[in-house]
Amino acid sequence: MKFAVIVFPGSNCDIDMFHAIKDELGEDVSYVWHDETSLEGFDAILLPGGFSYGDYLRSGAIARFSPIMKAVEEAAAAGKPILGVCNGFQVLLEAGLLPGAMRRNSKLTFICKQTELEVKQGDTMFTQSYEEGESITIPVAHGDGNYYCDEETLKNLQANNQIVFTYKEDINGSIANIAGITNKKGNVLGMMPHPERAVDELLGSADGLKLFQSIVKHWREQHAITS
Amino acid sequence: MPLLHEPSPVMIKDEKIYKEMGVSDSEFQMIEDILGRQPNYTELGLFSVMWSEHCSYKNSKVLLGKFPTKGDKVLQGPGEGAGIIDIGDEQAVVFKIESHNHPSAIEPYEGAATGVGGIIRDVFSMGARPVALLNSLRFGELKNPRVKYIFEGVVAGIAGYGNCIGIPTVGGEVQFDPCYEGNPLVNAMCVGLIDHKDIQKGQAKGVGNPVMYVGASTGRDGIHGATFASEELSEKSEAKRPAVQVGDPFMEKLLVEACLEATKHPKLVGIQDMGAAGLTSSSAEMASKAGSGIEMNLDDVPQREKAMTAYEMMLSESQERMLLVMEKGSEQEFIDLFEKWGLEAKVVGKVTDDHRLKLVHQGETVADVPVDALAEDAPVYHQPSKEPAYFREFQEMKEYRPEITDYAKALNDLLKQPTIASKEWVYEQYDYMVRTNTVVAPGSDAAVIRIRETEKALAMTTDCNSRYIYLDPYEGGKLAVAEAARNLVCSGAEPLGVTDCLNYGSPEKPEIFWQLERSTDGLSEACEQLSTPVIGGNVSLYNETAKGAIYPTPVIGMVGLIHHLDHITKQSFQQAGDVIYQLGEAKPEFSGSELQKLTEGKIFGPSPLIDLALEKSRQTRVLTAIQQGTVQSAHDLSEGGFLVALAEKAFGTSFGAEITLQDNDILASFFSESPSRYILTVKKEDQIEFEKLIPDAKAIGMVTKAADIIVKDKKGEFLINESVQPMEDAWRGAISCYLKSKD
Amino acid sequence: MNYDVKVHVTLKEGVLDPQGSAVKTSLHHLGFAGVEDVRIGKVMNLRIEGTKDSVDGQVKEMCDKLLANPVIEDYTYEIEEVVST
Amino acid sequence: MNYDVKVHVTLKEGVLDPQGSAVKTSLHHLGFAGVEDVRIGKVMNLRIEGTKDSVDGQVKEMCDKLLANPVIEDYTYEIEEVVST
Ligand SMILES: Nc1ncnc2c1ncn2[C@@H]1O[C@H](COP(=O)(O)OP(=O)(O)O)[C@@H](O)[C@H]1O
Ligand SMILES: [Mg+2]
Repeated sequence: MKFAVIVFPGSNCDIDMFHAIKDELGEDVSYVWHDETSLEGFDAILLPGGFSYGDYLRSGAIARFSPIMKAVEEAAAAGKPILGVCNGFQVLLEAGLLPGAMRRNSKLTFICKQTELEVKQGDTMFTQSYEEGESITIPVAHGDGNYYCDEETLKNLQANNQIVFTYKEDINGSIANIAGITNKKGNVLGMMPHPERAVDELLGSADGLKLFQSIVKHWREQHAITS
Repeated sequence: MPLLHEPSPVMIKDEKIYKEMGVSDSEFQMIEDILGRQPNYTELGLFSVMWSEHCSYKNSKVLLGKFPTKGDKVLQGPGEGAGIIDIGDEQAVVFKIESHNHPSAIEPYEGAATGVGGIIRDVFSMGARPVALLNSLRFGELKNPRVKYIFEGVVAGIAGYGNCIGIPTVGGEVQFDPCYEGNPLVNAMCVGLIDHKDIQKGQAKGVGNPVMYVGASTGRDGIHGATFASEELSEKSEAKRPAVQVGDPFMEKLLVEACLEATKHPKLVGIQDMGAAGLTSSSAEMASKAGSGIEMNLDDVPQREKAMTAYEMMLSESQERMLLVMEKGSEQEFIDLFEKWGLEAKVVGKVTDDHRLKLVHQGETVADVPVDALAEDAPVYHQPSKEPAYFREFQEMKEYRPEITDYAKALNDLLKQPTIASKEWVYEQYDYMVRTNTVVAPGSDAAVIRIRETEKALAMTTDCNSRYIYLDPYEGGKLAVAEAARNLVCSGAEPLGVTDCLNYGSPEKPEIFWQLERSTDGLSEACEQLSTPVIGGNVSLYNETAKGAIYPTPVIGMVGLIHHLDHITKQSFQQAGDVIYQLGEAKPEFSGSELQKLTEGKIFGPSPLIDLALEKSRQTRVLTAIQQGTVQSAHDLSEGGFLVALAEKAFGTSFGAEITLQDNDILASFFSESPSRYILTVKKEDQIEFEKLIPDAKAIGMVTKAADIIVKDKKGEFLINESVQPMEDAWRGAISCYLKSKD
Repeated sequence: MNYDVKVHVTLKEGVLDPQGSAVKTSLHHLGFAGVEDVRIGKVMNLRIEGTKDSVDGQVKEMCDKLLANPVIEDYTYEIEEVVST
Repeated sequence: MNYDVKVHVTLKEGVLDPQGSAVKTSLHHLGFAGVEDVRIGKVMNLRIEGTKDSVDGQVKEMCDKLLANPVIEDYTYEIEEVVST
C-alpha cells in the first residue's frame, strides 16, 4: 500500500509521519510537494502537522489554495482514505472537506502534552483496529485546536457517527470535546492529536499505530474484494 | 549622495556625536588613528557596533581566555557561530547559547522569539541540523503585573518561534528573584547534529568570489541593537524603538532547509548568519577570519523600506538573513537553490585581497575601513576589580540555621516556591516532541534526544543557581558547572562540553567586574576538573536597572552523550519495591538555599563549598552504575534539598516512598542543598552489584505502592507522613496560581 | 488608481471569543471595572491598484475566499481612493 | 451610560509584518495582482460603562498599559455612545 505525505511550506511533522509509515508500519510512503498536481498511484493521503505558511492569517487558510489540494479533493471524492493531523486537520477544515472551524485554544496558550482520547467509533476505516470506547493515549501539540461548529452541524456529526475521537477531559475548549471527525462518507478524517507521534513506546505511547494499521487493513479488504 | 541629515565628520568630532553611539573619546581617537582621517557617519556606525561589548567582548575577553577550550573531542572551539564536539561514527554535536535579555525586557514576545531565531541560525550556519532547543530564564517575583506580563510574553515568544519552525524545545530552567525585576534574562540554546564532512566555516576566502545575501529583506529594525544590548536599561530604552525586531519563524524554517542544502553544495566557500550588528559583523568577520577583504554595493541589498541609508542598512538587525560566499561562476546555482525554497538570494559584493571592508552606495564609496580593526583588533579593557563589601560581610557571618518545627509544612511551602514548582506551565507551551526523537521530555534532570539510525542519544541541560554565585562567585561558579554535569550523569550521559552565557551587571563597576572575574575562575576550574571544555558562549553585560544589578548569572548549557539507549535513566520512581539509596552527605549549610529564601525573604551568608575531585569521582561512579544497568532512576539534589527531590521522584508516578532517616541533623538532611548528592533507586536483585560500584551509597528506604511520602527517624517516629497527590497538585499548579492571583 | 482598503474581520456573534474574555479579565485586574465586553478581531489594511468598480468586487471576493472564514467570521470593508500627493 | 469603543492596533510603520506579507503573496497567487501592500492589525470592540469624560481617559490608559505595546504598535480609537433601544 502506498501513502503520500503532503508537504506544505512550513509543514514540520512531515518527517514524523514519514517515519511512522515507513519504519513502524512498514508500508511504502513518499513526500508530495505542495505545488504538484497529481496524487495518482497513492492509496492514502496524509496531511501532516506543522505551521503551513507560518499559520499566518488563520491556520490552514493559505495552504488550502496549494495546487495539490485539487488532487486531494479528487482523492477524497474517489473515496480514498485522507488523514489530516493537526495543521492537516485545519487545512481540511479551511478547504471545506470537513465541517467546522478552529479557534484559539480556550486558555490561549499552545499546548503540548499526552492526552487521553476515547475512540467513539470503532468501525471506521481509521479505527477498526481499536475497540469502540477504548481509551488511548496520544499527544497533542497545537495553539488553535478549539473546534467549533454550529448546533445543527453538531447534530449532524452526531447523527452520522462522524465524531471519531473525543478528549476525555476538556483541554482546549472544543465543542463536545471533539478531537477528531470524519466527513459524512467516512473516508476523510481530521484530528488534532498526533497519532504519528505515538508509534513507539520509547517515546511514551504506541497507541497511534492502530490507526495506521486500520487504514492498511481496510485497504487490504477492499483490495481483496475488487481484485 | 550622502544624506543631508547625517552629521558630517567635522560635526561628529566637534559635537562628540560618537558618544551617543557608545564610542568613548579614546576609542574615537583610536578610530582616527586607524583610518588616518576622521570617520564619516557610516564608518563610525561600523566601529560603534563592532566595538560594542556584545560583538567585541572588550570587557570580558581577558576573562574568557581562562576557560579550558581544548579536548580530544573538540572539533571547533569558541570563535565560530557555534562549537562542535565529536560523538563518534563521523558525527558531531554542535551547540551554543545566546542572550536576548534587553529586547525581551521591552517587547517580551518578539524579544524572546528573535532570540530563539538567532541561536538557531548560529547552529545551522555551521552546517548542522538543529535538533533541540533549550532556554534559561530569570524573572522578578511573580507578584508584580509587569513581571507576569514579561514572563507570559517571553514563554509565548519562545514557543511561538520554536514550535513554528519545528525544532523541539526540550529543556531549560526558570528562576524568580527580585533582582531580575526590571531586567529579565532570556537565554536560548540550540543543539544540532552534523556529519564531520559537512562542517562549515564562516570565511570569505578566494579573491573575486561573490558575496551573496540570502533571506529576509533589510528594514530599519533593530538598528543599534548590539549597542543597545551593551547599555543599562533605563526609561530611555523604551523610547529606543527600532531596537526591537519582529521574527518570522516561517521564513527561518525555509532558510534552515535551504541553507542546509547549500552547505552540502561543493562550491560553497563560507556561510555566516547576520546576527547582532547584521551585515556589518557578518561581512567583517568573514573577511577577517579569512585574511581577506570584502567590497559590497549596498544598492543591491534587498530592502524592505524606502530610502535607507548606508548606515541604516549596515546596522539593521532585521532577522532571518544569511551571508554566503561561493566559488565564482556558481552564483546562479545558489540563486536557483534558494528560489526553490521561495527565498531571495542576491550577489551584493565580492571578496577582495586588501583586508578592507569597502562599501559603495549610489555610486559613492561610503565606507572604507580595515576589517581587522573592526573584528579582531577591537580594544580590550581590563576593568578594575574590587571585592564588594557584601561579600566580606557574608563570609564573616556564621552559618545560618532556620527554626523549623513543622517539616511537612516546610516541604509543602517549598514545593510551591515558583523556582521549585513544576515548570509544566512553561514547557507545555513548547512543542517538545516534534521530530519524534524526544525520549526524555522536560520534567526530568536533563532532556534526552535519540540519534536516529544509531543506538546513541544526547542529553542536555541548562543550569545556574545564581543565588550561590551572588553569595560567592567563585564557589557558585563551580557549583553551576557541577550541577549541570550531575544532571546529565543522572540521565545516563557522559558530559561532553559546555556553552556558557555570562549575564552580569555593568563591568565598569569594579564590584561587578570582580564578580565576573571570580565566577569565571570558578567556572574554568570546574570545567577543567570535570573534563567539560567550553566550546562557545555569549556575554551579556549591563544587566542593571536603577534598582541595581542582577545576580551574577553565568548560565551553563551542557550536552552529554548517552552511549546506548539502554542507559537512558529518568528521575522518577520506576516500580514499587525498589530500594532507595542516598549518595552524599547533607551538611548543615542553609545560606543561599530555598529554605533561607522562604523563611527570610532574602539570601545571605557564605555559600556551600564544593569538592570538585569528589564531585568528579561520584559522577564517574554513578554513570558506571547506570551504564551497568543497576540503576532504575536517578535524581540529583538541588534547590530545596532532599525532601523536595524525594517528592519530585514520586510526582508523575503512582508510587510513594518510605524512608528511615539515619542522620541526627534532621533539618540538614531534609533541606540542605549541599552539592554532589543523589537519590538513586535500585532493584532488589541488583543491590549487590550496585553497592560494589558505589560503596558509599546508603540504602535508606523503599519505593512503595502506596502514594505517600513517609519519613521516620531512627526510633521509628514519623517525621513526614504526607500523601503525594495534594503535594503534587500544589507543585503543579503553583505557577498558574501565581499568574491568576491579582496581587 | 490606488485604493486604501480596510477590512474588518470579527468573530460571528455567538462564537465564543477566548482572547476577548482574557483581555476583559486583565482589564478588570488593572482596575477598569466598567469594561463589560471585549471582542477581538482583525483589521487588514490593503493597498490595491485598480479601478473603482473592479476594486469593490475584488475585495469582496478576497474576503469570501481567503480573508475571512465564513464558518466563524463576519467581515466588513471600506474603500478609499488614495489622493496622490 | 454605555459606550462602544473600537480600538485599532496596528504595527508601527517599518516594523516587519510577516503575516501581512504572507497574505499578500497568497492574494497574488489567487490572481489579485493589484494588491500592493497588506498590513494586518487587531481591532478590539469594547463595551464600557462610564461617563463620557472618564471613558476617553480610561481607553487611552488601557491602550498604553495593555492593549498595545508602544514599542512596536500604534493605536487609534473611536468612542460611540450606545443609544439604548
Ligand atoms: N524554561 C524551560 N523550558 C523548558 N523546560 C524547562 C524550563 N524550565 C524548566 N524546565 C524543565 O523542568 C524540569 C525541572 O527543571 P529544574 O528544576 O531546573 O531541574 P534541575 O534542578 O534538575 O536542573 C527540567 O526537566 C527542565 O528541563
Ligand atoms: Mg536536577
